[in-house]
Amino acid sequence: MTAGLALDVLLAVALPLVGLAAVLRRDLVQSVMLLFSLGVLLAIAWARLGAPDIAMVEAALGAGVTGVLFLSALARVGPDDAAPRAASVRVALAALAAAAVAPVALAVEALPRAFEGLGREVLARVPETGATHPVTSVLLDFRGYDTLLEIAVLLLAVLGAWAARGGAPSPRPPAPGPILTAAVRLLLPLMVVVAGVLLWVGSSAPGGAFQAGTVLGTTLVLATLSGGVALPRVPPWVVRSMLALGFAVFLAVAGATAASGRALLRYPGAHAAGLLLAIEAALTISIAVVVWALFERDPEERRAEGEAGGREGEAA
Amino acid sequence: MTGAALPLAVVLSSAVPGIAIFFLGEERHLARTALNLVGAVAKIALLAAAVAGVAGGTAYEWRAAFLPGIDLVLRVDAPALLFAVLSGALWLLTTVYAVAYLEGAPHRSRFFGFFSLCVSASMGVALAGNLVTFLVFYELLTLTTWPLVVHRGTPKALRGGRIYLAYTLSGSALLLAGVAWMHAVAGPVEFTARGVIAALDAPPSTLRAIFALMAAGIGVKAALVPLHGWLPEAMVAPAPVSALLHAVAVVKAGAFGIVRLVYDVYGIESGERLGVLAPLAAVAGVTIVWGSFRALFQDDLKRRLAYSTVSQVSYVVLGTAIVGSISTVGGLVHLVHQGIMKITLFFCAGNLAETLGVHAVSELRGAGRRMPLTMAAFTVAALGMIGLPPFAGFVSKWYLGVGGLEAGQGWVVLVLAASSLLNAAYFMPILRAAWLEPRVEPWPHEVRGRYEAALGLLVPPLVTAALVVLAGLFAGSDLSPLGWAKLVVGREYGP
Amino acid sequence: MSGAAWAIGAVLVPLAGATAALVGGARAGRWVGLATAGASAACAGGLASAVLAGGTVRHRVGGWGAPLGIELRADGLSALMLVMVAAVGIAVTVSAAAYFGGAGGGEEQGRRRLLFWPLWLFLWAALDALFLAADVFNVYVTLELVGLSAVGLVALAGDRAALGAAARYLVLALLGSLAYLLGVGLLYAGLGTLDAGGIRAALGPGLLATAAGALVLGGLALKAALFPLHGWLPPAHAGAPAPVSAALSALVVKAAFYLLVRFTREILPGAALPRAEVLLGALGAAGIVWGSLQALRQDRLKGVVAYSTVAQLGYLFLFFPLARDAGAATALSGAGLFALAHALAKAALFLASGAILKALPSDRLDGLAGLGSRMPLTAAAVAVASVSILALPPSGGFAGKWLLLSTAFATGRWGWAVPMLLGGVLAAGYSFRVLERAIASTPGDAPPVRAPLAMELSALALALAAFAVGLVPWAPLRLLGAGGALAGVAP
Amino acid sequence: MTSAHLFAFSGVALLGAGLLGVLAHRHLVRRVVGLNLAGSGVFLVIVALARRSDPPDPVPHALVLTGLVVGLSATALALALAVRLHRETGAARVPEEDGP
Repeated sequence: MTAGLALDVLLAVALPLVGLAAVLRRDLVQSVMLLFSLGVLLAIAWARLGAPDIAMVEAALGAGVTGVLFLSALARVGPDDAAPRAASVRVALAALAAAAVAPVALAVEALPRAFEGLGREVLARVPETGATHPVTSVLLDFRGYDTLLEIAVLLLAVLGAWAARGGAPSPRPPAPGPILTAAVRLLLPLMVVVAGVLLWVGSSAPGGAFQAGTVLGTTLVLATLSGGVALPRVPPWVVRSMLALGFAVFLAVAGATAASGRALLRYPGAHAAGLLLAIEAALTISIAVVVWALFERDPEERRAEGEAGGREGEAA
Repeated sequence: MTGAALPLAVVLSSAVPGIAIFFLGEERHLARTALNLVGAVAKIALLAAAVAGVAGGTAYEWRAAFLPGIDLVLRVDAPALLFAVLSGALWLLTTVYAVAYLEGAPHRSRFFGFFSLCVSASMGVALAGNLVTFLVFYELLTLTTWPLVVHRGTPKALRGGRIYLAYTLSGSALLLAGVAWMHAVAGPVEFTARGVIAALDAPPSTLRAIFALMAAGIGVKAALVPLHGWLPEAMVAPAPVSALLHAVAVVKAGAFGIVRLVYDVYGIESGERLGVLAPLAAVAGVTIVWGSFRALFQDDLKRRLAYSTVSQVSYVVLGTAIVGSISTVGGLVHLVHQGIMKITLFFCAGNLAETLGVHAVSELRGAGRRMPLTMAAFTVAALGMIGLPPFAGFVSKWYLGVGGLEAGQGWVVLVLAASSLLNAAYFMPILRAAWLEPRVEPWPHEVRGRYEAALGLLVPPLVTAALVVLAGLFAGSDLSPLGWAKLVVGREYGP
Repeated sequence: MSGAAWAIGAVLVPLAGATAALVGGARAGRWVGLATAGASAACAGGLASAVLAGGTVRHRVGGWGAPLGIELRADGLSALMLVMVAAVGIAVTVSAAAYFGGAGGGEEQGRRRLLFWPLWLFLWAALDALFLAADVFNVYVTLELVGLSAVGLVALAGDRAALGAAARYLVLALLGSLAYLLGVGLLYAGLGTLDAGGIRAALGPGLLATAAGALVLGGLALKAALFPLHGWLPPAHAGAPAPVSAALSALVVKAAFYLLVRFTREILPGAALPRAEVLLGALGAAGIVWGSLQALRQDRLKGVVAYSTVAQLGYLFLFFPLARDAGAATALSGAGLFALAHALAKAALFLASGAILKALPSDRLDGLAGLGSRMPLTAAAVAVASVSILALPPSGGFAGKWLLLSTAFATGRWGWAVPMLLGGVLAAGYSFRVLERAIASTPGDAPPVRAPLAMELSALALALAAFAVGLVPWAPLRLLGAGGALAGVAP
Repeated sequence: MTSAHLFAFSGVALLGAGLLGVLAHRHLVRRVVGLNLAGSGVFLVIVALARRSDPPDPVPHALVLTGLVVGLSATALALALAVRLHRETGAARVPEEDGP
């Protein structure tokens, strides 16, 4: 217990410090690296706070997707050569930031030390939902509407990224060395299995579509990056359809529930579990494709490339 | 025609043709002219019906829900008709004139479209039954006249338009503030004889402030010194537009607005009690003298006429601001008299420019022999402006002077005398040059082989000049402007 | 169909449309867009009539009900906002169908054709969802939907200015939503509910209310481009493709303002942030002046229109100081009408500039000489819309401004009338700078030019609608008042 | 001091660091780093405060999971913008000056 508390104190102190370091580092690559390590620390913190679901997502993101996103961006953006601001300015800004968050700290301090929230009520009514894991119940049933819209946000990330890329195909990040290639070859099947398990247990234990999807997606990305595994070339509309699949299924369920005269997203008791699993499965695929699409060229780009006779090497 | 439909029809009789004209092709001259004239004639017929009705004591009112607690109200009452009949009649003549004047000019659809809308707006100002309705049409008037002022689209015209807007829209802001404030104090203010203020228990200071805001806002269009700067600048507009601005719509709307404000919002007694009338009268007096004085130094004929307007319109304001029925009669009747006299002058100025290319007073030598009819009309109007009997202007000045004495305000007579001398001083040289001095050099841009101006340009000024004479000779009859003004004043002061 | 069904449709239909447009691709997008626009507008109309008939419409998503579940709520204000989205949305869709339509244009154009429709329909859905949300975390999600789709749309323009603007917009929007999210998190940590009504009931004045309130209002003010946090707006709105600018300037900024109204008037206790309303009002007043002055300095039509938005938003922010105690009802009516009229007029102006950009090489003001005879329909749209922006009677802008003004005088806060009146004069300055170009005589002979009729007509229709609002202001006001526009406030 | 509040304060501090990152830099990627830090700080506050009951309240967990996904989306979009900005302007800077 005391050991636990000691660990908590250590984490609580380390987190802001690592964050500050990430902000202050001159070298952009280093500060991104620090961001990842913060992710790892956070994953531990989530675990300490009894939030294994978040811990898993944090791991999948911080170590996986976000990491690769930042790295591939850095490979194309180049260093931050802006002259550092005068010390006085930086101090002033630091003071400003501190002043901005100080009241929040006060408000937090004022909060009671023990507070139920909705925990008990949620636990009491989980059996009425299609899932047995409370967090999943909240995500897909109590607040399923939020999750539906959240998936739309995820799709928007892809659409926005495609809109932003525009112009000529982006230069690819340098292909990684043979070690990674070999590693990916080994990891690939394993990660697919992991994704499947995560998806399956999601309804009863920590895990679920998002974790599974990100794992699968990261796998796809690594596969493409390493070039060790040639992915089949699919026409753009297939990519877009797979992107939309999860959201479409979720939306269809929503529409059906609403049309059936019941409340929006009120699953019929008997089929609730089945419906949730279907949604989760579809989402897993789409999320994986989303993650992959965030790195891959978008359909227009690929078509242009195809027309250009694949001037730029697609797969090794 | 039922009581509700008539006022609406008066406004629409020019609005509908106006909007239709926008959709006519640029080349559809006949259709356009027909639309214009039909609208103008219809309007006069409607107004005639209204005159008969109102004289017989009928009330015409149209209402529609507008803002919370506020209706749009068009009401035909005696003062409204005074202004409406003037605008309606002069609009018909101005239309005839404009058709002839703009023959072959570009963008005629746009011109006549806004021309008609402009008159609809001033009809709305005339018939407005409450403050908000007045505000609505007052602003529409600003909007619809701007395209006419800048019609030529030259940098000079655009500059004139900018100045016009700078003044009028600043005035709008003040008026809006005044109306909104008044609404907060008194609720929706219906125009009613003897005003609505007496009933209120609002602090006098507030009422004075509101009066100041509204008077200043309206004073811009009435061209009260020092808010008159836009009027000479707006002279860049084509002659028919100048006629419209000075005699039919804008300036008149301002003067009429002052009348409404003093009589039908504040009421003459409350106005006097609050002590807001004396300052207004003072401003009017200053404007009268200053305008005439500035007119002396203008060589550009239209600019001289513009300053003359600045001066003459304030006769109306002066008559309004002096307590006493006689001066009020003088002010109201001058609303009409100034209209017909000034429009005559602008028509003639337009003819001179059109036929001879003459724009400056210094170029007028011998114009009388070259264009006798035009200059005859001009002369009649000019003498009227000076105030010689038996012309219309004499009647106005007579009532104003007597009214001033009746109200124990002797200075009014001095102002009138000074103004009349100045009028003479800036009109007489024109007449002398035109009639007595021989022409030696050729005209700037003479249209050869034409005796006088084109018919369409000639008839309107002759008609209005005739009106100037008739209004003076038959001032005694009940249907004369004077007779009508007495009717109005009778209802305002009444037993 | 019940009111709730219409409400659900207002969210699900555009979502479905967006998905279909994404899968269907560039070729199908236009038709999907037009069909979706019609259906979504129908849902908004159905909802509005339901609210008019039966007052506030509620729906418990998933049948759980607050605090466990999420609720949708449509009162008069929400319904009015949905109608606003629908009216502007249809015009934007029709105009965009022509703007992005046509084959060819190379890869860049193909990309726009592909991406515009899903992005735009997602934005539409997000706005509807936001105006219907009664759960403060659900609001957070809808805010992010709005923000990301808007950024994507701005980026579609693809030129330096637009990309820089998009980046700026994104950073500020994210900062804003983080502040908002933290505020919501604190509220939940203190009260154990995310339902707006629940919070209103449970939250008393105190440190929690103040801190959470400050975070929420600050975040939203950032998104609403309140002066001096407005910097991102003009480049974004001026740089985006014209139909996008119309949607952003007319609708997106209103979303944040709407939430500010909800939080200050409904959710947060009055005592939580005593001076907040005055501060918001003062910054609004500053925005009126600053935005107008900047608009006067622009040399491109879209620049003028974009800065005019900064100024016009200022008027809306005067709502907060005016709406205290006695003024609440009239001020709300005024703000509602003003928001509606501004949305219609501003969208009209941007769609008109879109038409101009299709027909002429650029939208530089000095290139617009003689527009009145070269593009009569578009010039008419600009003129009519400007009248409403100028708030001259009897336009919609006037009706809103009048109600705000009379609130100021009626409650004795006439100081707030000054910026409104000054703003009117300044607005005349920048509007007539544009309008006089339309009448200005052209140096050589400038032949008439053609833009797609759909673009010119959609702009004109919106402009006329903005004007019409001023002729029958009681119609939107009836909707606004239905079922008590705000808890405790019935115009 | 309970661990719940301990981590909550830690989250507030992390938020401050992230805010500084956004304020202090103009390079878009740096600002995104800052936003990620700030986001993590906010999430940490929310989840930490859920720990004040045993078992912890699952609702905030769900909220933060949603928040994480939203954050990922925003990050992806921002980084794509940074890449494009760099290609167009040679620097992934966020412009400061107003006006088009």
